[in-house]
Amino acid sequence: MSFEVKSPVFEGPLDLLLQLITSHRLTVTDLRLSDLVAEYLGYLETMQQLDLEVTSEFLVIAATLVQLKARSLLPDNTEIDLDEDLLLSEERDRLLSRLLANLTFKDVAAVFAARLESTSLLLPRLSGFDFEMDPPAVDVRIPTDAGGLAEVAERVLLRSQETPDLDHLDLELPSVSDAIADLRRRIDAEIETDFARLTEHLDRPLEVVAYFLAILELARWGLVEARQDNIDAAITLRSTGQSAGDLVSEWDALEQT
Amino acid sequence: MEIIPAIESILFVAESPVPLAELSQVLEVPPGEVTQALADLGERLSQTGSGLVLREAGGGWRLYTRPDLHPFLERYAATPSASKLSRAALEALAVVAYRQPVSRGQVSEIRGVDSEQALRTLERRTLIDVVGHAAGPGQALLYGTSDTFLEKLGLRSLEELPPLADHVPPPEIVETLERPFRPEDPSSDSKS
Amino acid sequence: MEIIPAIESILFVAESPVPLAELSQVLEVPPGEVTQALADLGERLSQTGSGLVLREAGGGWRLYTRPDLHPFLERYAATPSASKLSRAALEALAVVAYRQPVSRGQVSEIRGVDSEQALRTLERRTLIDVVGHAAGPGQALLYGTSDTFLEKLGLRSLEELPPLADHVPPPEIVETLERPFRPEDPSSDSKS
Repeated sequence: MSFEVKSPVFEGPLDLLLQLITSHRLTVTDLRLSDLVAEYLGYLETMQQLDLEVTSEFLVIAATLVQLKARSLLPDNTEIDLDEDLLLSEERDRLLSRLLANLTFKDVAAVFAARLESTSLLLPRLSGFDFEMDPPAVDVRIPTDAGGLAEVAERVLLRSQETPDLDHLDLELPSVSDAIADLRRRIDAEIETDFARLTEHLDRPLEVVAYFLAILELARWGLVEARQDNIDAAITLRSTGQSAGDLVSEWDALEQT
Repeated sequence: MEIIPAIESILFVAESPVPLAELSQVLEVPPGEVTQALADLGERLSQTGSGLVLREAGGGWRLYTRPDLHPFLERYAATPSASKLSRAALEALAVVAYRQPVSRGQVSEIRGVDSEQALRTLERRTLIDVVGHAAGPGQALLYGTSDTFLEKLGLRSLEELPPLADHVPPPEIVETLERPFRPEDPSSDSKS
Repeated sequence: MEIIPAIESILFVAESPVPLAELSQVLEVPPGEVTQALADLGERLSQTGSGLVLREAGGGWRLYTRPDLHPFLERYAATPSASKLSRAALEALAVVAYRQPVSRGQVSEIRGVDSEQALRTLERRTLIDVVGHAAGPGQALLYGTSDTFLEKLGLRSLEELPPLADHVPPPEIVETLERPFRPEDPSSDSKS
């Protein structure tokens, strides 16, 4: 079995089933259960963990599919246990309605993504009152009491301790080209800055890696000078003031494939 | 007739959308007049080629920079763009939006995959919030969407979410979904 | 001729006065043209009866609210929407309260999102103060809660903060998170 990372990576058995159906690779009669299992095991490998909840769900779905397949292979005049048949069709309907619900929410998610993207271009002002002399005494209201504050602290601190975010599994890798473009703008504007400051808005380690690769690339082009006095020191960066013209990064080509 | 500039100055300093009722209260002017003044302000901003726009979302009114000027603001270093939400997080957000209050287990059930990470990401971005506890033994946390969610989606209130029925796949897709499960399907009869 | 609205939008989001040279650099326009555009912007604001004024101060240009409108702002400051802390600010406050003295980087790391804005809001509202500097190269500012904070929560001292549950990670573990984005936890990364 290969470790190839597929794009888009499916998420769980329901998603896998959807993808198999919509890519016309699955009808119940010619269903190759081994395909389904192989893909699913591959998925588990990429997760590097066995999620029991998801696995048992996968087994239920697989069992339903196998039964449906068995049923479809029986000659029409075979005697069938009606109760069993009814159960099976209930199971089938349940699976179908879940697939439908899943598709529905995927559609909503796409609409949300588009909306969030368009509103991300609108920036509000965040610096509050602007009186130079005597800003009004804002009567701050902490919307909870001491006990409530402790609860918030507990939630946040527990969240910080939990397993690393696996979100990157279902996202394309962060783009080094985008990071280069972003860095060029910002290093130019700030004249001198450091790596931590340039990456502090990033959520995911992989994004930071992309920015680090971008810095290496910029240094290679001679657009940026990077310095680190010792291994614990901040990586300071300054623009060399050279104009880049239309340098094209190898990352552009790489990331387009 | 100082209502319009007064509104403008309030929205300038506000750190979240300001409800109409509060503007009306602060200015001691009936809501109807405030609505008119807001319309006039929006009109003036767009007619004079201002770099700002006025929007109603997330329960109130707020000033924003014009979307087409975003490239300049990106170059002005103070505005790193937040990274995009993952597909998993977006799907979980969709489920929370339409099924709130909803527990992690319910979200996972609907999505067919454990959604703890996705919900945590949404909570960090303050798009969702814990809104209560389920009755029953586990007392599972229940999630709902926040005002930030409404503002970021450009919605005045949850009622403005399009009906879920609008998102149900069209009949052709439903047909495709059903086909593999129909043993009596003529197309698969002709197999061998 | 998009320079004027571009300048307006930059000054709108800016946290402090923006020097002419910076505007010129960001807009890629010679300083002379920026000066002209600033004059035009100031002119437009005053001619259209805007609630904002443009002024040069503190080594740069900035938008301010018109001083004669400040009484409205005083009244707005007392409204619920102006005085309520956002969810992000509340989370940051909880982290500062229980982990002080704590740097911005640590708060961001614990919350999992950049918390600069949230801390700035808390500082402006005098709920937190800078209480020192971290040792080490960056000398990061360290924050702690203020007397106002205690007063608002009705506490006599920090010792009166309710204890956190036993399963919450103690500060020592959180300390090790200080370096941003360390490699993932070794226990979960055995395969690579």
